[in-house]
Amino acid sequence: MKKIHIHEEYCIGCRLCEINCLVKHSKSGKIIKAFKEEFPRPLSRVHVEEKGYLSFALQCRHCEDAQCIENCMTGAMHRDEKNGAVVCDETRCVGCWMCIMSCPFGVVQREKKEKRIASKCDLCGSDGEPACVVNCPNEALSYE
Amino acid sequence: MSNGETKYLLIGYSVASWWCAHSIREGDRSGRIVAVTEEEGPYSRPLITYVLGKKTGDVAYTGTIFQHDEVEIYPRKRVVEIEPRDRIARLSDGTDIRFQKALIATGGIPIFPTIPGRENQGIFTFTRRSDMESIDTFLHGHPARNIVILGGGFIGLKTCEAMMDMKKNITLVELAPRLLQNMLDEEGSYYLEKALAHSGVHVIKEDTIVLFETETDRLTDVVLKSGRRIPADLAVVSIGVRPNVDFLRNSGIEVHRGIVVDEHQETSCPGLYAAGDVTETRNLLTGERNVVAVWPEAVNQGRIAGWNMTGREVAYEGSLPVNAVEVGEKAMVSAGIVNPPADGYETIVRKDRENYQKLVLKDDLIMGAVFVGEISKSGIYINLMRQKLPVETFRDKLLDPNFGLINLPTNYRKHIVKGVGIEV
Amino acid sequence: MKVLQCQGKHYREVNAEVDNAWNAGEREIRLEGINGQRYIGRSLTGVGTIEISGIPGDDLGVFMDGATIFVRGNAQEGVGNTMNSGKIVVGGDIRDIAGYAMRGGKIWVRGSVGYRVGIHMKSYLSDYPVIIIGETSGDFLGEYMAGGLIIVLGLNLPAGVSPVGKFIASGMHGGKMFIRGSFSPEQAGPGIGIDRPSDDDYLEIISYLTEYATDLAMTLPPMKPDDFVKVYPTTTRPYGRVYAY
Amino acid sequence: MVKTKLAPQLEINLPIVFSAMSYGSISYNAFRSLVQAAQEVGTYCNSGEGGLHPDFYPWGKNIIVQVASGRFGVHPDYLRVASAVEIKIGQGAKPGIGGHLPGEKVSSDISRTRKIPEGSDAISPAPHHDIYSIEDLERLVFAIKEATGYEKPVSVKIAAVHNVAAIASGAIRAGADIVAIDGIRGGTGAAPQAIRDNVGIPIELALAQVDERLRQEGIRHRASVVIAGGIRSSTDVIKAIALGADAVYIGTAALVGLGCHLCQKCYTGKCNWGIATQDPYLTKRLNPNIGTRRLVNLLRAWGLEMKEMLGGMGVNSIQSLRGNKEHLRAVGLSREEMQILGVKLAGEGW
Repeated sequence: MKKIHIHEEYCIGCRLCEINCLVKHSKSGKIIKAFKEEFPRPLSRVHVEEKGYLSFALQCRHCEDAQCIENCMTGAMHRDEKNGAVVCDETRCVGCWMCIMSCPFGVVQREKKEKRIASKCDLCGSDGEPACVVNCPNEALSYE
Repeated sequence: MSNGETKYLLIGYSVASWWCAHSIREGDRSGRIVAVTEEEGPYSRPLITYVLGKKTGDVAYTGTIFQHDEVEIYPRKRVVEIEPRDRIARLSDGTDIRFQKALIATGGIPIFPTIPGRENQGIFTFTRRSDMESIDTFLHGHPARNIVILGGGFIGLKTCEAMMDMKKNITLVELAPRLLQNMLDEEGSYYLEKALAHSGVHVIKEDTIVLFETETDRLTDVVLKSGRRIPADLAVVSIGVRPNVDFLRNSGIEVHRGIVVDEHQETSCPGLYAAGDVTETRNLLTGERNVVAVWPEAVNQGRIAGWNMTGREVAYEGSLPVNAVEVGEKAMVSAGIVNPPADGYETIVRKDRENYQKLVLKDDLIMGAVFVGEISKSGIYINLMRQKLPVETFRDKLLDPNFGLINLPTNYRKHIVKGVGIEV
Repeated sequence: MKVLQCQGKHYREVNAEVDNAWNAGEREIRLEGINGQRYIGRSLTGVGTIEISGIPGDDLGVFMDGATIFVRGNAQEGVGNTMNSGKIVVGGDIRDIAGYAMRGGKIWVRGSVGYRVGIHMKSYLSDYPVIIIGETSGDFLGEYMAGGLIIVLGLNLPAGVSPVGKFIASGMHGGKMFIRGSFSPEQAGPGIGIDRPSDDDYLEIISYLTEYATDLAMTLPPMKPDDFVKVYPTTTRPYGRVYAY
Repeated sequence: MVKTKLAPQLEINLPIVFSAMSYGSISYNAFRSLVQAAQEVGTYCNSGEGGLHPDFYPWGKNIIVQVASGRFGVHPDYLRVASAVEIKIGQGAKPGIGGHLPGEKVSSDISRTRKIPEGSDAISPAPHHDIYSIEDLERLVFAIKEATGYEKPVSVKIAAVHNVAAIASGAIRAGADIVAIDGIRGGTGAAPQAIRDNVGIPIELALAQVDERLRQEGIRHRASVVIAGGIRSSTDVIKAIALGADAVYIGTAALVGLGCHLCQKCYTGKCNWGIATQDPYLTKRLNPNIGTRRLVNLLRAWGLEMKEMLGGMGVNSIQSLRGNKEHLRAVGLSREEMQILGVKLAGEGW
């Protein structure tokens, strides 16, 4: 199974990953529209953490024994058979936040769409490389 | 229905049993697993409030864990007696099941105090699908306008949340000076009460129901201890649950508040295991033995029991009370010791108009956490608590808005969870 | 003890023989009849001793890493060139550029040394090169010194004669130097500080001198802190204004 | 099969070698890009005079290490791990000026590599104070040969000045297996401008002189000649080889490949591109894997262009071009220049 690998030594904290993730998960898929016209604004599922010169982009690690899957009470949080990603089935999610509470990386967020759901990295579905990896200008993220 | 081939018997079939079966199947692909449940079949119990509130369509658990587990389910049956020495379980229909190993995961039963008038219509507890269905039917049959919920605990609040969108007058009655008394402190409760008030829920604290007033068997009012009278068409009593252990009375299995288990989730009778809300386990942080009735611990205990039943020795690290809830758009996460005794503990608080965050520290370890409002990072702190990582090096960064994995010691951050390739 | 006869042999031969013996595990080697062969003890790694009778040639102990060399008489130029660690004990005099770019280790000289001794000496954490000169030194002692320690004892000198030459410590930007006897500021290069040794300094001097006297089997005259002058750099960037724009 | 015992040699797939840029003057990531690219292309990377960070020891087969007047990082392992050792006498950009790494760039890693205290200047003065004659140079050359068991070629790098031919001859007689000559256009981040722009001579003239002199003395075969300083394109490589070089060193061109914009602010230690800096905020801007790809691209492109040009000349191997001045013709040069270069005017036949 492929994973997103973080190379913190090359992350320059430009946050292009955040922007591209947001656009990728917006309705329009257009950068200006995603930021200016979509309400509520779509959420980025990757976040750059910074401390001094150290920075890295953190998204769901798609753990092998994912606590969020075990602790999901509806079964919405499940492992995608195809790419091994831990993904949230938005139709089943009721927003109980068991996943947020159990994620040791703090990468699950609340999102309010038609109803409240847990929002997290889905490895951009199955369309090849995730947007954050493709758009990282310094290859600080890799998908392998 | 006596059958000598049953290798594993699961008494009660909810989350602890599911994960137990899942763990068993990791070590034993073929041994026959039988699950006895009082219900129609497996479903996710916490979902009942969401279904009632039409937040989701049904209570089914759609996780993938059942797919390969091959469990034979005996529905609508109850185990009435266990003979631990002979490894026989007697069912409510009179049949016996002979087993090799068994898991007792019968969960909790709601506490219903003897309040006069409680036998009348319109008064419910709310822990099972059948409760949900009865309330739903009741609501359809009667145009109930006024709802009273007794108990501002977890179930009470979730019931509240479920009924909020029904345009009813809801009153929440809580005996303690705060809501969620085990999970919140007074200040955190204040944020929650504000959100509830905003959603039109009336909260009455430090009071309780002493009388259900009825008219032709129908609830009309409740009378509180303080003497207040509140009109009510429907009352939900949710002041807590206690372990469902009555059927073990003559079995010889040691029961304290819950079933006493060792770190392998084994009871005092070898071969008999217990997991979930029915067990009494050692607290991860304090070492005290108590019943921690939360979903994640039921999962953990079920898994541990399953592994040990198939011979893979795995020790349970201890239970950590954790819970999350969202009421009136106010999310909340709590874990560990949130109302510490005075000595030796230190608290860090960070708050603004919408958010309240509190950490309880002792000897450089995080012992408790409360998050109201912004909760995304709560998992990081809870994991620190589980891993018992000293916070010395990043103490000043705790609760910083930008706090994240990056503040943690490099070695820890790079190998934060079990499993391959999760390094940061 | 392995004894190698070196009379009339080319240095390649001598060094190869030393290498073979060393690699065979021999850790005490005596070289007899040395007469100007170069590079003796070059890049010897590990602890052990080499005794030399005769006069070794240039670059004695070049790149050496750990061994100890005893020379009874004099040695020529470049003793301990770019030495990593180890010790070279010379009973007589040596000539120029001893201890060039030494990164660690010790050089004890009983007699005098030539020009540019101890230049480019470096130090890093526990690597700390030390040179002790019994009598006198030529000019440019400790030029460009970036670390380590040089002690000049000025033994057997008439009073009032300085044991060191001119341009001492020019371009020095690390380490320290102690000179026993008369020393005037004009003898030092620019940007150099001159002072009396502190109590800690003197303890350090004494500890090294004890080892020096033991290794050379000599008795040192009585000394006191005031006999010494401490020479030290006042900047870590002596040429900052020259090279930077 | 050659029966003669050959002096140790270096084998390169392309007559282009990365010239000496020390870890210290350039960043860890920049250096890593260079060694990785050298390995991938099958050429060498020169460590410069700042020692070799232990992380780079595994790439030793593709590294030439330098011994300069400061002797930074020189120890037995350093000499053993490399493929060749170069004694730096002079540098084209600043003949007569030593190397000087400002204290600002001496970070903890660099101080460990160079064995000097953190934050203090790393000074390599102009002369090796133990070398005042060809005989002294010979002593150092053989000290290195002794230390490396005569298995590795020893190179001597000198700056191109007017008497370079005599110096090169001396260096070869002192035992050098490679003579590297660095011309006036050599790049540098830290040299006084007056020196950088005025001292030294163009490398073509120096090379032609050296080649000529060595041939006359009959010692051209005893050493390879590598030139550096102002190699900016594949045509420069072709010209250099036709004028008698065995290979060229590229420094600035490689850095431009890595992203250098020639802003000439290397001495400030604040290189925007993460190349000539040790500031951790800046160094991480250069991902060595990307850097390696760019460098490999550069070398591969030059290689292909050179093959095209060789094809155009009708020469089937680069070796046949070496010193073959008949393939060159001059345009717009004075007679004296052509005479020194040994190149005929365009239009003149064989």
